[in-house]
Amino acid sequence: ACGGDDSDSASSGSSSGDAGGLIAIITPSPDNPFFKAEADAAAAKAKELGYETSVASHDDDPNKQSELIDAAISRKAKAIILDNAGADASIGPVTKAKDAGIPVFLIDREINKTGVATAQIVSNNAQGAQLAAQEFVKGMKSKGNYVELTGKESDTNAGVRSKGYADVISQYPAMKKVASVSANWDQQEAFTKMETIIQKNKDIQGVIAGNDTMALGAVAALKGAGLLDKVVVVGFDGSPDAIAAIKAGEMLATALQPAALAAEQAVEQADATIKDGKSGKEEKQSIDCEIVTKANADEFGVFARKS
Amino acid sequence: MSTATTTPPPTEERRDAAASAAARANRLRVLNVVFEARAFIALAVLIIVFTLLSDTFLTVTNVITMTKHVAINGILALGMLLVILKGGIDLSVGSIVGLSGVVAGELLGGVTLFGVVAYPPVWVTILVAIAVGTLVGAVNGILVTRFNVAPFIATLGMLYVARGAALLISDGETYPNLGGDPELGNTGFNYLGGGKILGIPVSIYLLAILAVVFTVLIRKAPFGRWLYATGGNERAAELSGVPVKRVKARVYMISGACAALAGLIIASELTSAAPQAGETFELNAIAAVVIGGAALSGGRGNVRGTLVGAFVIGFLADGLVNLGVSTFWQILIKGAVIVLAVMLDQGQQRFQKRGAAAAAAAQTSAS
Amino acid sequence: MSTATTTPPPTEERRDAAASAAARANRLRVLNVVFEARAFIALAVLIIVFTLLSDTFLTVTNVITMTKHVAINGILALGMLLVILKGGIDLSVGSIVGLSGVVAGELLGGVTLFGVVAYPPVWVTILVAIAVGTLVGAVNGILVTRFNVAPFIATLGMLYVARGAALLISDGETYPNLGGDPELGNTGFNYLGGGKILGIPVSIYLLAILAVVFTVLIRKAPFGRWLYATGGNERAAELSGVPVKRVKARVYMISGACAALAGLIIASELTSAAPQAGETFELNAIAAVVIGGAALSGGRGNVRGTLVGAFVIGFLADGLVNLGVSTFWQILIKGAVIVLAVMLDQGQQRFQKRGAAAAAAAQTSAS
Amino acid sequence: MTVLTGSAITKVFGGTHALKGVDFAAAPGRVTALFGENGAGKSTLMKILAGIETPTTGHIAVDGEPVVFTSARHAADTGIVIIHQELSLCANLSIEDNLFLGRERVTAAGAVDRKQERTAAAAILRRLEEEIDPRTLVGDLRLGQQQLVEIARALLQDARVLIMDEPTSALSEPEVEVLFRMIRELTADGVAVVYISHHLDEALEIADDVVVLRDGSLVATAEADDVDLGWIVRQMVGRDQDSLFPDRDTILGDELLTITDLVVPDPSNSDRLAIDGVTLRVRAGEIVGLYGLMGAGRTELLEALAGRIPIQSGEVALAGEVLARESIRERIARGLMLVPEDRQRDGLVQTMSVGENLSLAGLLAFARRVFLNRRDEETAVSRTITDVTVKTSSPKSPIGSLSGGNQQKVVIGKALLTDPRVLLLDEPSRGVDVGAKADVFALMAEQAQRGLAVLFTTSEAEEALHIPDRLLVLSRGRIVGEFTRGALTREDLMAASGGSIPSTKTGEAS
Ligand SMILES: Nc1ncnc2c1ncn2[C@@H]1O[C@H](COP(=O)(O)OP(=O)(O)OP(=O)(O)O)[C@@H](O)[C@H]1O
Ligand SMILES: Nc1ncnc2c1ncn2[C@@H]1O[C@H](COP(=O)(O)OP(=O)(O)OP(=O)(O)O)[C@@H](O)[C@H]1O
Ligand SMILES: O[C@@H]1[C@H](O)[C@H](O)CO[C@H]1O
Ligand SMILES: [Mg+2]
Ligand SMILES: [Mg+2]
Repeated sequence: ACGGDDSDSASSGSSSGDAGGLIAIITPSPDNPFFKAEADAAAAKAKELGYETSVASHDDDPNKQSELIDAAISRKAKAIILDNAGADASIGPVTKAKDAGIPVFLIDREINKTGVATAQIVSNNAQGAQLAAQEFVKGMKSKGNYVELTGKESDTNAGVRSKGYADVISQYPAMKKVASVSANWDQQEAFTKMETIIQKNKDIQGVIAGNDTMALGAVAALKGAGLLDKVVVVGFDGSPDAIAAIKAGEMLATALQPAALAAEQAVEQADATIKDGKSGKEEKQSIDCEIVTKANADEFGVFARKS
Repeated sequence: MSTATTTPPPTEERRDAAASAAARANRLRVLNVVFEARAFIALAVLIIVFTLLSDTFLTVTNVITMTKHVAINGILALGMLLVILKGGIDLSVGSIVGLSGVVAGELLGGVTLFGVVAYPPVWVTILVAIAVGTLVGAVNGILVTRFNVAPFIATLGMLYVARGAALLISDGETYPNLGGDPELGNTGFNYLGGGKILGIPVSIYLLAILAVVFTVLIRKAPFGRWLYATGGNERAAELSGVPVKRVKARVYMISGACAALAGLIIASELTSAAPQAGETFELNAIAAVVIGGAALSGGRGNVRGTLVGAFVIGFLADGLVNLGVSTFWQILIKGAVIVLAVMLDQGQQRFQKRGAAAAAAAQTSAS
Repeated sequence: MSTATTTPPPTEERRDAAASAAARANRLRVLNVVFEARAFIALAVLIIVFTLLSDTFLTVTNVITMTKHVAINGILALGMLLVILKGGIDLSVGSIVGLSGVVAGELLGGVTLFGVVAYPPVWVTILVAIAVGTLVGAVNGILVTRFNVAPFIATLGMLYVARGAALLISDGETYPNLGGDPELGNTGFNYLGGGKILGIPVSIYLLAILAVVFTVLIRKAPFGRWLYATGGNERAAELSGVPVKRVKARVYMISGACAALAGLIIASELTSAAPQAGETFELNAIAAVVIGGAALSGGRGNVRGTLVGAFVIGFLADGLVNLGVSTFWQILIKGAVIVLAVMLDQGQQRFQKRGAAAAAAAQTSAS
Repeated sequence: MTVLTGSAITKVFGGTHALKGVDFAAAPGRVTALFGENGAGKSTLMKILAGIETPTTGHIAVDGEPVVFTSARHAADTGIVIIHQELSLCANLSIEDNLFLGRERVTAAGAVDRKQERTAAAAILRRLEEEIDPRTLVGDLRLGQQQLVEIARALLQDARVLIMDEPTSALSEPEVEVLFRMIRELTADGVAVVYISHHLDEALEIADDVVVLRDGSLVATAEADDVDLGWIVRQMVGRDQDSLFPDRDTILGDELLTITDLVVPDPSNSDRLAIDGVTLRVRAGEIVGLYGLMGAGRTELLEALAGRIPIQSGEVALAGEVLARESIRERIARGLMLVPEDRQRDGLVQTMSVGENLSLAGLLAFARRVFLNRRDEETAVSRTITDVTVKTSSPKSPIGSLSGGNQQKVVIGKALLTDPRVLLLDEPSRGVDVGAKADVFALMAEQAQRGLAVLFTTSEAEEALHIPDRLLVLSRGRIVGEFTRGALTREDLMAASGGSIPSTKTGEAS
């Protein structure tokens, strides 16, 4: 039923508004609910707009990501929605898709190059980090020792957030960072490392983590050491698990990224690009984060404010 | 022309040789003890170095924390030890760790039976998760004993199958909040990884109990002797009436059960279960067993060595974190330690052999 | 009381037996060919199924793309084949993939010599990266031949050492923009992974060339016979004057070089090099070799089989992606395929043995 | 005149003095037979002369010129070639691959010249009267054929000195004949041959010169014509040999082992029957021997009885109870145990101690509920060590520290520890020296005296003639002859087993 479709993909949509075709959605592994929410939201939106979808994860392996993009090209996908596997390592594959005539819409993570992806829709990580850090400082009463758990080095978000935290906290000389380690966004790694750090330094009043899975790993470690009631923990993402922890008083706050929104916007822009040849938006777009605390925790659902 | 010449072998010389050979054998035996203690020495050196470099290393609480970390790999390594003793290898343990957590997560979240959601009590959950690990081990065992698939391949296949199963059951998602709900009567799961008795985490007791049970099993029960015999020479064991296939099947099942237990401890510690948990854990377990002096060819190794091996790996990792050494150095150093430990062991082997030869010589020339 | 009863062995019966044994041997030989083609058949089935289920599978461009993906694992698998033929295993190849990319990234970014930054031309970069891979292989070889460390352990150690080195050199970061800069005279690196000749990617040519070279090496050169002999019976090979140690050392070096080449191709394709690249690649390479009919115990296997094995794994993965099958199922199916392929192979082995025995019997009774 | 000489050769392995100053010479055109018990140092001496081991002290000279061999390859290039005691072939390679392994014939391009190799391989196999396709995998050959390949490989090397260390252990008598003819051709061409065999009469037949080693020292040299078997045995053991074959009174009891129409397929080739309708009975107190040529099916018969390989039809009964699908384990429990032919491969666990090996099969007798009672085990082990006269410093010694004969006694002791009613022994005297042989036979007699039924196999005519109460001759899986002790001659035996009657002078050792 789709005779003329094939020739269209390369010549950026001169065709009728005939919807249909494939949108490939590629994210890191789904063990972090954040990625799962992204993928689900994108797939739902794409189906709503009449597209076929394929969802796959690259597990933060750039080579696998490259192969998945090849597969999308082979299947003549109309667009790719991608949460990428490395700011540098993803430039090549994204370029490859572009050269094959497939527009790529990046979500969540940026790449270190402009002009290859049609859109890069990311949370305003700097703004979110500022909100989270401010809440953190407040929770620590502007003084004391704290630990920072940072994310994967290959992910620009890790650096941006870390810098955002530092920008705020450095204004409070009574706050002292006693340790900073990367736990690669991973819960168990955060748990083990936090346990080891606690042994080295029990005099800790706060933990600020680059995302919620690491924050939850730290919570488990602190709980085990009986320190949780003396230590404030702040994360980033606004995952349902973190929100539950906030309600339970185990975490202080998290900066919620509207992941579902970003994914939906990416699909909408993809749809526009497929139909009209242009997305109608700037390449770099950012969506503001919202701070979640015990006070407003009930207002939030799965990576989005409840409607 | 008969030219049959006959020389009697010299006798005094023989006695001398006997004496010197005996002395030599003795000397070698002493050195051998030193060597045998090699893994302990490595551990001691590690502890001394870290203690000198960091005053928070050798504190009671830190040792307890590190031991808790060791417990997970230690439990895996004990299961792996049995498999290696019989001359096999089990690459699937890491995946079983993930799978068992997922099974626990699934059950704690409630099972729907005939449209009703039932919340099994925690002990049922634990038993089922361990049973699932044992089952994966049983499949390994069947592949190895019935279908003659090489252990490396059979368990490599199951590495993927079990991981795939974990991902499929969980749909790739992490199970949160495994603490349970008093109203549903399924609380208590976090005790396994978070509970303490006399200030010492439950998982350490579990490791200690398993170590004792395994020591008794392989030293006191016929099963242990059968295991060493199977690993040493399968054909000879079989002809001596050793139930070789049963022994083999059994060790994979035990290894699977140990891995499942480790998976439960991790899930309990985090009060959440991720299907990816345990990736590459098999390598750490194998390394512990091998550093502990076991031979991959089977028939040689023991519980004590394996435990020391697990401590070497665990203390090394935590000590380096404590010192703030980068993860990158940690990885490199770990590789170097594995290779060095085994090189030392090779030295010891050659040494022991020479010692045995010397002892034999002493005996021969004396008799 | 002598009760000597003597029956001469019947002679017509003997002739009959010879004839029937010959017939049987023939029949078995035919069936054997079918079996030998088993891996091909598996591949063919895969291709047919995917073609029926997806109309974008069997297109020229898709086959080229998939073959390009196969090339990386194929190159690793060829190196692994040699190691496995000699009865070893190389777990370090995945780490060498990462290390070689990092070395290339470092060199393409310029080397500071006496305060001056020099930009080596691309061919120097490639040679140095391959040399580094060969060097890691040489260390594996030395550990195995000189220090008698079991291959599994030696290469497990190097898995960590090489990965640690890659992370340390790169400080954990990814090298971007490996395309080079015309002004610095170091462009052209992206040709390896991105270039095409007659519409076919360069990496496919590299795989083909290596396959031919390796086939010639192991079938025509004395080295090949030495390799099979070493894997089949090391002692016998040694006593026959085969330079066993040299053969062993050589295969690890070749495997290291292959892994380095694969690492370069990946870095070139991505025009960036991540130190984590290649994690768990060793498992895929081993799986390809084993699916291709090689025995992990050494002495059995060939290039053709290994290539088919690599295609089975690669086409399976890409085909499932193409069908939109979830990654989770992919993982599970891959495990099942590995186990099934090897189970089939066991069947074939038993079969071949019977065939050969029948042939030998026919010959003996006929003579 | 000598071509190869070793002077004052000593060799120390760790603490073992394998050789203590041995002088040895090989003369062109002559066959020198080297005799000695297990562990006397024969193989070690030959390995040194062939460049495989380096001597601790001492010198080697070729044509009077001193040489220091750097490798086996170096010695072979000098014309010194050795056929190893243990087969050193690669089962996964073809005959031709094995024949030229390590000394490939290459084309100008450096590739292996297969055509040339195949022609040469076919020619040498023809000379050995073994016409097999050179492309056949060695793993598919019978043991005897493999040994011939090993010999062929040595012959291909244009040796000036050819050392044969137990070349005939797996050969049939006709094959030995062919080998001897080849040896004579070689000596006629001026090649020096060194020949080692535990088949003393066979070695004496081919020898020109005789050299005897004992305990690492050279104890005697002579010309073969001047000595007889008795002299050789005396030199080897250092005293007059007590009778190898003790007399004993046989008191027969109930029938313990009953085999009726047993048919066993060959496990390595299901088209062939290894055992084709065998009926035999063994009574308590009786020793029954099974004689036959290589491949007659003796091993398969015993392995089928032990439960290792499946039977096709027929019946096996133990003291009247029929055994059907019982496992090896259950058969051992019922009192039927096999002492296997190849003790390294099937008999011993090298990673375990003497004591652990001894108790392995009877382990469950020491189990109290779930645990082993160590004291009981130790007691039983020490008793067995005394009973079967194993020479060891302690039950804790590694099994590898024992000599071959003592290892064999451990395997027998292990079987006895299971308290069997029927004892099966497959070639219990293979590869053990005269002294240990006598011990093994004495043990068998003792057990029969105690009321066990003993069934054993042998390839040695002397043993077949003197040990059993009853001897059965097996050929191609069938019993082709049955003799009572004292009622048969060597000639009967050869005729019955289908082999040719050897032209040896039958030197009686007893
Ligand atoms: N590689 C070795 N390491 C240690 N000891 C050895 C080694 N090779 C031989 N021996 C010892 O040297 C002695 C002589 O052994 P050798 O193999 O030469 O005896 P042999 O006369 O050939 O015996 P057999 O008749 O059983 O073949 C034995 O005590 C043996 O255990
Ligand atoms: N005619 C034959 N054709 C092919 N294979 C044979 C033949 N005869 C024997 N064989 C093989 O040779 C091997 C040795 O045979 P078997 O073990 O039955 O001999 P045996 O009487 O026990 O002699 P020994 O114990 O001296 O080896 C067997 O595995 C058998 O398959
Ligand atoms: O922004 C996302 C999320 O924070 C996630 O938790 C880890 O990966 C980052 O890229
Ligand atoms: Mg010898
Ligand atoms: Mg036999």
